[in-house]
This record gives sequence, C-alpha cells and structure tokens, in this order.
Amino acid sequence: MTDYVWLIIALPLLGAVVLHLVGSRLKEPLAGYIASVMSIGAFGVAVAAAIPVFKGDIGEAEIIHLWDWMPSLGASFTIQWDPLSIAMALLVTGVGSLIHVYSIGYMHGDERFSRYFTYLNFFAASMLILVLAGNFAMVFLGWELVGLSSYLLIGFWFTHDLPPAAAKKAFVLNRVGDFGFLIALMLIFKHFGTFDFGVVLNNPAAQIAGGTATAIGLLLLLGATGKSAQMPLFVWLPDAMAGPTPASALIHAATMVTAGVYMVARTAPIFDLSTTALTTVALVGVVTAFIAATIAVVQNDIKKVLAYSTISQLGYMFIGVGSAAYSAGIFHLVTHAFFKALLFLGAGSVIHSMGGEQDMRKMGGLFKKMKVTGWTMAVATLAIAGIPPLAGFWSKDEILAAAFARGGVYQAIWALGLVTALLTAFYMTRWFFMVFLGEPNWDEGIEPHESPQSMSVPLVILAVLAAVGGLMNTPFFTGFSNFLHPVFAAVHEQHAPDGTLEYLLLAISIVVAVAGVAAGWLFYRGSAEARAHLLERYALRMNFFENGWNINSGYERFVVKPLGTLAEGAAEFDNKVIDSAVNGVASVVGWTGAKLQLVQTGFVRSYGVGILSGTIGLVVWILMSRGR
Amino acid sequence: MQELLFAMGAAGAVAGALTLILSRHPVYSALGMLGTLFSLGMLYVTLLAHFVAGVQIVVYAGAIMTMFLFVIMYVGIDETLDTKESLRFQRIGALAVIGGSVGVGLLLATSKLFDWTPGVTVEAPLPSAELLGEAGTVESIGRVLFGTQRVPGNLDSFEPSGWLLPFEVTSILLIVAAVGAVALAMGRPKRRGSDNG
Amino acid sequence: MDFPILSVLIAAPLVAAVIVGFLPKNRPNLAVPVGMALSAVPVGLVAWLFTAFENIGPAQFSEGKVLIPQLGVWWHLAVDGVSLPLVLLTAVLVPLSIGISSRVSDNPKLLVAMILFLEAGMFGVFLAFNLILFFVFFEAVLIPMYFIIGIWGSENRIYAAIKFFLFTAFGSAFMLSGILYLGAQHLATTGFWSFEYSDIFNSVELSAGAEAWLFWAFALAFAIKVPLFPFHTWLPDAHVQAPTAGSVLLAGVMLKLGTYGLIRYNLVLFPQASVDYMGIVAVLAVIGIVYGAAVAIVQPDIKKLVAYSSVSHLGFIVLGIFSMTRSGAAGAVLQGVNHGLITGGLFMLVGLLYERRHTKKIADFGGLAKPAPILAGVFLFLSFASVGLPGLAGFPGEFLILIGSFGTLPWAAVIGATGVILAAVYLLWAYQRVFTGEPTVEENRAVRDLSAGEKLLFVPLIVLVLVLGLFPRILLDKIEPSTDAIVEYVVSSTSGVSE
Amino acid sequence: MVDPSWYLTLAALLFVIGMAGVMTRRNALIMFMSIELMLNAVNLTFVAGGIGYANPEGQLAVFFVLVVAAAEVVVGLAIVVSVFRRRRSVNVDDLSELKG
Repeated sequence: MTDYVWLIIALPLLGAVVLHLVGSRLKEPLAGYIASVMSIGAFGVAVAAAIPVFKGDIGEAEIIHLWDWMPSLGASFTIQWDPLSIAMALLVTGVGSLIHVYSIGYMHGDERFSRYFTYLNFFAASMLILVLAGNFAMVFLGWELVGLSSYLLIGFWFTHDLPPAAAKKAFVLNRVGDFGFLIALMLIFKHFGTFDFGVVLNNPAAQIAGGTATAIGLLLLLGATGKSAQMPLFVWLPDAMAGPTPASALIHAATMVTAGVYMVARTAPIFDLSTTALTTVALVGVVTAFIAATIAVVQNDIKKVLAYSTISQLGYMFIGVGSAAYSAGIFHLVTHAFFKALLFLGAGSVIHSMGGEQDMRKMGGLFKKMKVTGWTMAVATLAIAGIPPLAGFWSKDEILAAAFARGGVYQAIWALGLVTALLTAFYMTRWFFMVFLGEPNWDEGIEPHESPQSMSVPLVILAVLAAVGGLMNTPFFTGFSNFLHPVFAAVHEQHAPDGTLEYLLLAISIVVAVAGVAAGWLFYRGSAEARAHLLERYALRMNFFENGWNINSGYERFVVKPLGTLAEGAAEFDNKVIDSAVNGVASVVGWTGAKLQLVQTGFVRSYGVGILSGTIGLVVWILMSRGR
Repeated sequence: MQELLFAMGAAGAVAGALTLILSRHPVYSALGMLGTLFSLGMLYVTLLAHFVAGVQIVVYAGAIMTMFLFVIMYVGIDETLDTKESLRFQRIGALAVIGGSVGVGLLLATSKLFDWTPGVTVEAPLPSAELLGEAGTVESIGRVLFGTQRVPGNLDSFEPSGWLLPFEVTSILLIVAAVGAVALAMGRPKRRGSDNG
Repeated sequence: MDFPILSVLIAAPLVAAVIVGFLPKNRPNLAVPVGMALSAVPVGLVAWLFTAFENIGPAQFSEGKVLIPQLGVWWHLAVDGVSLPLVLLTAVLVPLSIGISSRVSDNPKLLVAMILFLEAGMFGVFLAFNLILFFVFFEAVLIPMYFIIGIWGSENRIYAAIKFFLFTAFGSAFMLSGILYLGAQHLATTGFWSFEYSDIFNSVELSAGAEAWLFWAFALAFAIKVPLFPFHTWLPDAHVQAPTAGSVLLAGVMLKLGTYGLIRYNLVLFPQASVDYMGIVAVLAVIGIVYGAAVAIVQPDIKKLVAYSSVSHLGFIVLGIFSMTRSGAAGAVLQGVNHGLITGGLFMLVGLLYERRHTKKIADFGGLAKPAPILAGVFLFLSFASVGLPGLAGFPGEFLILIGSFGTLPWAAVIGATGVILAAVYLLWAYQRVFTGEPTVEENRAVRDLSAGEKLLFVPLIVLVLVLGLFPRILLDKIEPSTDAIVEYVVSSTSGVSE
Repeated sequence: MVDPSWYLTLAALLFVIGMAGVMTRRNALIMFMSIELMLNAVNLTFVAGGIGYANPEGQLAVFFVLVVAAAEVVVGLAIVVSVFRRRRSVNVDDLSELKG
C-alpha cells in the first residue's frame, strides 16, 4: 500500500545525481528549483504515504524491502514506515523543503550555486535513509552519509582556511562517535545474529542480559554524542558554523544533529533494559545543556550563540529520551526543528543583509529595517525561551515534567534543566536585543535591507509552525504522543505526571521562562556602558565561558598533541627501529660478503693452493670414513 | 736389469721434474719437462706398455712440448720472473700442501688402514711377462678399445666394447679445442672502447 | 575437452606483451593504446568467466596437464570464490595502470610489456592449484615488478627495487622449503611425489610440530607480501619509488597475493596451527591497523601516506582472515578487491599530481581544488571510500571483517575499529592540506584539471566503487560459498575457536 | 720385475713436484708444464696399475688423459698467447681482475 515510500529517498537522491552531472551547465536559479522540487516532491510523497497511518488504517510498522546489501548480516536496503520514521521523514522533508527554497535566495550569486544544491539534496537523501532505515546497517549508512554531506557543506567554501578545517574536525569527531556505534553494532550482531529492527528491537530481553544492554546502550550513546554534539564531543558544532547558514539551519540545527536522539528513541527497547544506560543519557544531556547554555550567554557571533543553543537544546532532548520520555524527546526534536531552523534562517537573513557580518556587537536596531525577519525572530526567540503557548514551551515542559516524575537523580536533572531554561531565556533575549533592538552599531557602508521573498516566505511559514506547532502535544491534548505510541508500546515509557503536580510544574516552567526573558530584557535594555562595566568585572570568568569551558584547548592539549606526538614517534620508530633492523640484516649480509670476498684474491696460484688443499682434505676424509 | 732400468728412469724423471719447477728460465724448464717425458716413456717400456710408450714420445715429447717451446719463444725467452714470492702465505701454503700430501702418502704407505689391492692379493704371483707383453701391444689395446670379431671377416660376430663411443667422442673435444684455440689466438681487430687492458 | 579458459587467460597477456614488444621502434606512443586495447581481452575473458561462474564452494573450470610426472607437478588451474574476485580486480586494474602510464617517455613499450607480463603472473598465482606452479608464479611476478620499479622509478629506485625483491624472496625461501616438505610428506604417506593442492590436502597427515613450522614458513612469505607489521618497511619505499603503474598494481593486486595465500594455503592446509596462532597473527594485524594509520598521519609525502594507509587496510584483511568466522573471511576477500580499486585509484591520482607538480610533498601543494576541481573531487570520493564510508566500496568488506572478528576476537575488533577514526584523520587532513584553501604558490594555481582521457580512466573505478558499495552481493554471492566452506572446514576440524 | 708400488710411489713424487710447481711459479708456461707433469704422473699410475691388475684398460685410460691434456694445452696456450698480446706478460699474478 505504501511501498512507494522509497521515492522519498529517491527523489532527493535523483536531484543530487542530476545536479552533480549537469549542474555546472544550468543557469543559476534552475539548480535551486530542481533541488527544491525534488525536496518538496519527497515531502508530498511522505505526506501521501503518512495519511493511511494517520487515519489508523495501518497499525503495524510497514517494512519495504528494496534489495539485499550484505545478506549474511541481515543488512539490506529496507525501509521501515512507522510513526516514528513518519514523523522524522515529514520533518526532514518539510523543513528541508523550506530551507531549499530559502537557499535559492541566500546562495544567490555564489559561483558554486548548483554544487550547493547538489549537496543539499544529497544531505536530504542521506538523512532520509537514516530515519527510514529498517535495520542498523542501513542506519549506519545514513548516519555516515549525513556525516559526509555535513563535511561537504561545512567545507563548502573550501578556498577559505576555516571551513575545510572545521569540516574535517566535524567528520573526525563524528567518527569518534561512530567508533562507539560500530562497536555497538558488533555487539548487536554477536547477540542477535542480525541487524534487522524487527528481530533486534522485538523483545530484546530474550537475547541479551542487562549488562550487554548497558554496553550497547552506552556505545550507542557514544555514537549519539558524536552526531548530536553532546558532551564530550560537541566541540565540532560551533566550528561547523563556518558553512553556509541555511545548511547550518538544516543540518546543524533541525535534522542531522537530532539523529542521536532519534537513535536513542529508535532503540528504546534496548535502553529499556538498562537503567544505567538510560540515566547516563539523561546526565549527558543535562550536563551538555547546562554547559552549552553558559557558553551561549557570552558568545558574540550571531551563529555561535545559536550553535551553542542548539547543543543545549539537544541536551534537553537527551534528557527527554534519557528519562524514558521518548515521545517527549521526539516532540522537542520536532518543535526545536521549527524554531531553531527559523532562528538560523533569520540569522542567515540578517547576515545576508549585513553583507556577511556575523558579530552581534556590530548589529542592533535591525528591527526597523527588517520587519519580517524581526517579527519572525521574535516569535522564535519566545518559542525557544519557553513562553507559552509557543512550541518550545510545551515540549520543554513535558521533558522536565517527565524527568521530575521519574524521581531520584532525575530530580537533580530536572533542577539543572530548569536553571538551563532560565539561561536559555536569558541568552536568547540577549541575542534578540543585540541584533534587532537598541542602537545600530553597523560598520560604515552597510545598508541593511529585508531579504527577498524566497527567503522571507519560509521564515513566515516556520514562524507559524514555531508558534502553533507545540499545540499538537500539550497536557490537554496528547495527539503527538498518541501517534507515536505504537512505536513505544512495548517499552516502559515515562509520562508527565497528572493533576496538580502537572500544573505546578507547568507554572514553575512559565515563571522560569518569564524570569529569564525579563532578566535579559532588563540587562540589555540598559546602556551599553553599564553592561561593559559589569562585563569588565567578570572578564576573567567570562573568558572561561567564552572559550567554551576551554574544552577545545583541552582537546588540543590532552588529545591532539599527545596523539600527534605518538604518531610522530611511530613514524620515527618505523624509520629508526624497524627499517634499521631490515637494513641492518642487509648490511650484516653485505659485511659478511665483503669479508668473504677477500678469499677471492684473483691470484690463480692462491686458488691452486686452495684446490689442492681441498683435494687432500677430501682424500683424508674419504680414508678416515673408509677406515672406520 | 729391470731394477736398473727403473732406477735410471725414475732418477731421470725426478731430475727433469725438479729442473722444470726450479729453473728460472722457461726454456730450461721445458727441457727438464722433456727429460721427464722421455724417462716416463722408458718406464712405460719397462712396464711392457710399448704402444703407450710410443705415443708418449710422439705426442708428448714430440707435439706438445714443441708447442710449448713455440710459445716460450713467442713470448720471449728472456722473460725471467723475479723469484721473490710476492703473495703472502703462498709459500707457506704450498709447503703445507706439499707436506700434507707427503704426510698422507707416508701414512698410507706405512699403515694398513686401506687395502690397496682389491681383487688381487699382494701375495698372488704377478702375471707372466708373456701375458703382460700381450697386453701392451697395439692389437690388444685395439681389441679393448674397439671390440672383437669372433669370426674374422664376419661382421655379424662383431662385439663392440663399451669404450668405442667415448673414445670417438674425444675427437669432438679435440676439434672444439682446436677451434677454440684458433678463435682465441687469432689476432682480433681491436674493438673501440672495449679495451681495458 | 572444454575451452581452457583459464590457460587462455594467462596466455592472453603474454601474447599481448609479445605483440607490444614487436611494435615499431619509432612510434613509442603506440605502446600505451595498443597495450590498453590488448589488455581488454583478459577483461572480456574474466567477464565471461564471471557470468559462467556458479555460486558454489568448490573450485571450477579446473584444467590440468602434467608437467613433471615424477614429481607430481601439474599445470593445474581452477578458480573458486576466493580467487575469482581477485582475478577480476587484476583484469580491471591492468588496463588502468597502462593508461595512467601514457606520459612515460622512457621506453614505454617495455613498460607496457612488463605490466602485461606481470598480469599473466598474477593470474597464475590466483589460479594455480599446484603448489609448485603457485610458487613459480608467486616468484615470477617479482621479476617484472622489480624492473618496473628499478627502471621507471624515481631517484632512489634501485634501493627500493632491491629491497622489495630481497624482502619478498627471503620469505618465499621459507615457503619453498615448506612446499618441498609437503611434497616429501606426500611421498612418505602415499609412495609418490605430488604437489597437487588436493592431493596434499587429502593425504598428507602432519604432526603438530610440523604443522606449526609449516604454518609459519608459509605465513612468513605471505606476511611479507601483505605486508603485515613488522615486515612492512619495503612497502613505503617501493611505493614511493615506483612509477604510478607500479604503485597501482603493487597496492592493488600484489599485496593481495599475500592475503590470498593466507586463506588458500595457511588456513586450509594447516587448520590447527591457524587456530592455535590466530591470536598472534591478529595482534600483528591490529598493530598494523593502528600503527600504519598513525604513521600515515604524519607522513610529509602524499604517496607514502597512501602507502602506509595500505598497511593499515591490509591489517583489516588479515584480521578478517584470522577471525575464523564466515563474515570475517568473506569480508577479507571482498575488502581485498575494494582496497585494490580504491588505493589503486588514489595512487593514480597521486601520480597525476606528481606529473603536474613534480613533487609529492604535501607541504608543496595547497588549494588545488580551485584549479582542478574534478581531480579534487575524485580524490575526495576515493578518500571517503578508503575511509570506509557506507555506500562506497570500502565499507562492506571492513564492516564484515569487524563484525566477524568481534565474534571470536572482540578485543581485536574494538582496537581495529579505531583505525576507522584514524583513517578519517589522515586522509581528510591530507585532503585539506593539498586541495583546500587558496592556492598560494604560482605552480599550484596553474595545475591542470583531469583531461578527458584521464577522466575516462577513473570512470570504471568510480562506477565499481559505487556498485560494490551498494550491491556488494554481486561479489559476496560468489565469495561466500567458498569462504564459508573454508571457515567451516577449519572450525570443524580443529578445536579452540569459540564463537 | 719391479713391484708396481714403486711405480706408484714415483708417480706420487712426480705429482707432488707438479703441485709445487703450480703453487710456486708465476710463469704461466711453467705452471702449465707442471700441470702436464701431474697428468703424466697420473698416466704412470694408470699404466702401472693396469699391469698390477693385468688389465689393459689401464693403458686405455692413458689415451683419454692424453686427449684431455692435448686439448687443454691447446686452449691454454692460446689463452696465454692472447693474454700476452694484451699485457706483454705471462705473469699470472698480474691477472687478478677476478678479485672479489
């Protein structure tokens, strides 16, 4: 019935192939149109295929087998079409389509315009492979392909120095995570003998004990921390902002980085077997959320703030899935995709109109010049800050409530999450104020202007989604959770508490969000001098936060440098020890030969002596052996 | 009588040999060699190997030594080499080899380690002079070499000996040697650039 | 009698070499196109072989003629799932390596003839089912490669050629003694000499001690060829000095002679010893993976970097073979093909870079993606394939190996998996330094992109890398029956493998 | 009749003298003659041995030795001549190019 869903992957892939082959011969907007059509087409197919599921006509997950990949491992190209993958597919194609359209305006004039859309389409296809996969091997395929497209898009402007380095850093750190994923896959195969979701995720307790589940869970988490930029591997994401902004919006905010969350939710049956793994997920999430938020507070780059904010919000999603509130985590993933994509696109719009300027200290007062962007950003800021009834509020609150309800260490997580929520509201308000309100601090000659329609229309659509998207899952109407329920039917899902406690937690969330926004407003409404004075007093501590808790330099000092030294040492060892040993053997042989060759005097008479003494020796030897 | 002949021949041979290796002038050496060859021919006669004796005189003393003298003359009879030994250890080595071989010989002569006469005991009477004389004739050697005709004139009764083929093959060796000698000694046109002395 | 396809397969390149040798002296430009055209004949033969091949375990297309009856030496050729992919790889890589030599000015005729001679030898190694015949081919391939390195190599070529030759010949000496011992054992048990693979397999009974030393004698020869740590130092030297065609065939095919030998001979003839020592070999393989990658990271020379990456990748293959699991062995064979295509392609690119810039130092390059975007793109594509990106050819083999070896040697698989990270580090870092940024040096700005002819050379590689990445079944269906049978035999006839 | 062992002893003596000549003389021609001497000594043993065993084949061997000696002398002297042409010397110590 829905076996045409492979088109969802095929269309963007086709777009990528076509653009790759003929893109350089196409006139500028055409490439963008083709790519956008492919993406929108995929969205259309996804919607069409989702309708029977929405209607409830299809209860079970549908498995569409395409072809065998590595049959002996149970690895095949198989699409699993169930509510979770539907949600992700709709999100990827939907938000993706908007970003495609937006990019037509944003990338206008770039000399590698068509190449950009090749990559974008390719990314969409890869991400769809990831979320539609019906077995772990195919997930891994998508997992790596999104890494590749991320690499290509971050390093898109390859003639500059920063993007290629950032791209490589992103890929390598992702690989570190993949290392964990890979070992998890090995464990899975060892215990299940296949990678098929249908086998592995269908009552895994029958095959593996708690310890194995913990191991698999933690290893999957390592993979997820790489892809979803969590502690301790998150350092690549801020650097990844070197790529084109719409790509950041799509890859590093809305979709790819959420793959880790999706992964944990998808493997919920395994995490369900291990409290340890689950709690670790939540702890990683909350620590990341808090640290990233503290860093975001002091960033001055318009995209870096959003990058750290993304990391922080991803942390929330991890808290959600780590609290076994899987649908809450996915819900936040969706709402976050709306408002964070919106924020990035808005940032892109600002950067576009400011001629590439990214330093917020050189902005300010843009609201008047860019009405559409300003308004949509206001919605997005409030949404992420958690002001009801915008999207961010509902999802964040549900996560925190679920964590609180779980009790124990989770209540500490809840508390820290709340602090982070406060920080979030604060730094987003700061962001909005620095960019859009206050006095203009533009450089000479910059004439801010509203962006073209291809950019502003997606902004508006996303703003609407960010505003009302949260309403699909509130304490009063749990539509989204119900929709996802079949996926998590077999696991012990944590739900937010009911009744009074629920409303109390709701109230606390509102208070915190408002307080954060108010603090930001109060602080950044005032004069710049007063702020500067205050900042000076805490400059030292600010440096620490500004440098991202020195995690980057820590890596440099404790990982990269030692590894480099080790590699140098190995090369030296190779040269000095192993190769010298080989050459040593050779020279021993050579030396022996040189010594032995002295026997060859070249004088016939010496040879004569040798021959004759040998003859005598032989005679003696024969006689001796005869005589015996 | 025989003992006297043997003593004379032996003395001549040894004297010639010593002349050969001790004289500084190669012509004297050649003459010494010649003496040895004649003495050996005489000894062959005492051994009743008349044909071998004849061949010895004709081929060795006649042909081979003539060739030696030819070459000696060609390279110059005044070619005398310094008697001072230039190679280290060469004399010592030579002495050791000679001493060793003499030692081994003496050892063998005195000890009974090795029985020299398989098939014929030492005590057995030596074959008669007639029989031996028979053995040294051209005819008997020809028989051994080529085989025998049981019935004279009847080719069917011919029994070849195993020596026939090897003996004929030696002719190939001689031809090859002759060709080789011609090729080597023929004055080659000097090739440009290849002469490194 | 059926058409002796395998003998013809070996004869075809030899005939081609002779034809190339008789090309007119005054038209040296003819050698490369003629050589390529003639090397298409084996491609066609192998393609036919590939389609006619049945997906069963035992060897097929067996053909034999006794050469030395008294010693049981036969001209016995056959092909099975272990050798077929490697034969295919050889047939594909040879035309490409001839094509990449089109700019060789110094006696191209001889070079092409050497390459064709080499091809015949490599076919022979993979197809021989008689130990003596195998040994003869195994040694014969050294000769053309020795000349290819020694004549057309760069500055230090003589050193590299001799090192390559002596190193490999040293190992072979041990193998030869092992082969002779096996023949003599056959004489002792059955009363007549035989070096036939099947005879030795069926009738030679070995004591535990004999099996152990024979295992090491064969393993040493193959370990040097592979090359396994610590016998690898000839490889970087040989690769750096060799001309492009030499590097392509060296990395692409000749290293596989070693891994092929390990499967065909060590595993099957000495199963108990293989199981006994699988840990030791796996340790060496894992060291090779990590060590090769680590050394590759800091190489200042791009060709050396690719060479050390081969050490790392070949470590994976050996690990797969000695995991004694079905997926490990199948993955090892598959990875052999994939590595050949990918690394062969990388060496071709490095050769083109050298042609353009006359340097192999990474530091001399920079920003080449701007003047030569297609070259950069192909390099990046092959780099990602080499890194093991799923969907490209490098992945299925590596994945099968890791999954398989985790079953029996979990620690090795885990440590080996770090090689996956390191591969990304060295290749992407190299890409970054060579291709990205703004070209600073004037020569780099003027680097020519791939010409049409050069593009054509990479088309088959790229297509194959994609096809094998997405549809590895094409090969796996042919590989698995044979490797499964081998692994099952080893596991069932020994004790000590715990899966 | 003299006992054949006397002949053998004489042959051994001549052989040793020939050996000494080969080892100590530098003149290629004298070395050659020494070698001829050794061959002759062997011939003597053949003949004497043949008598001792009453076997004419001992004498037969002499002919073979003779042929070999003749061939050797022919080629050897040719070599000496051609070497002399090049180097104006028959001193074998000058000919040490084959030194290792």
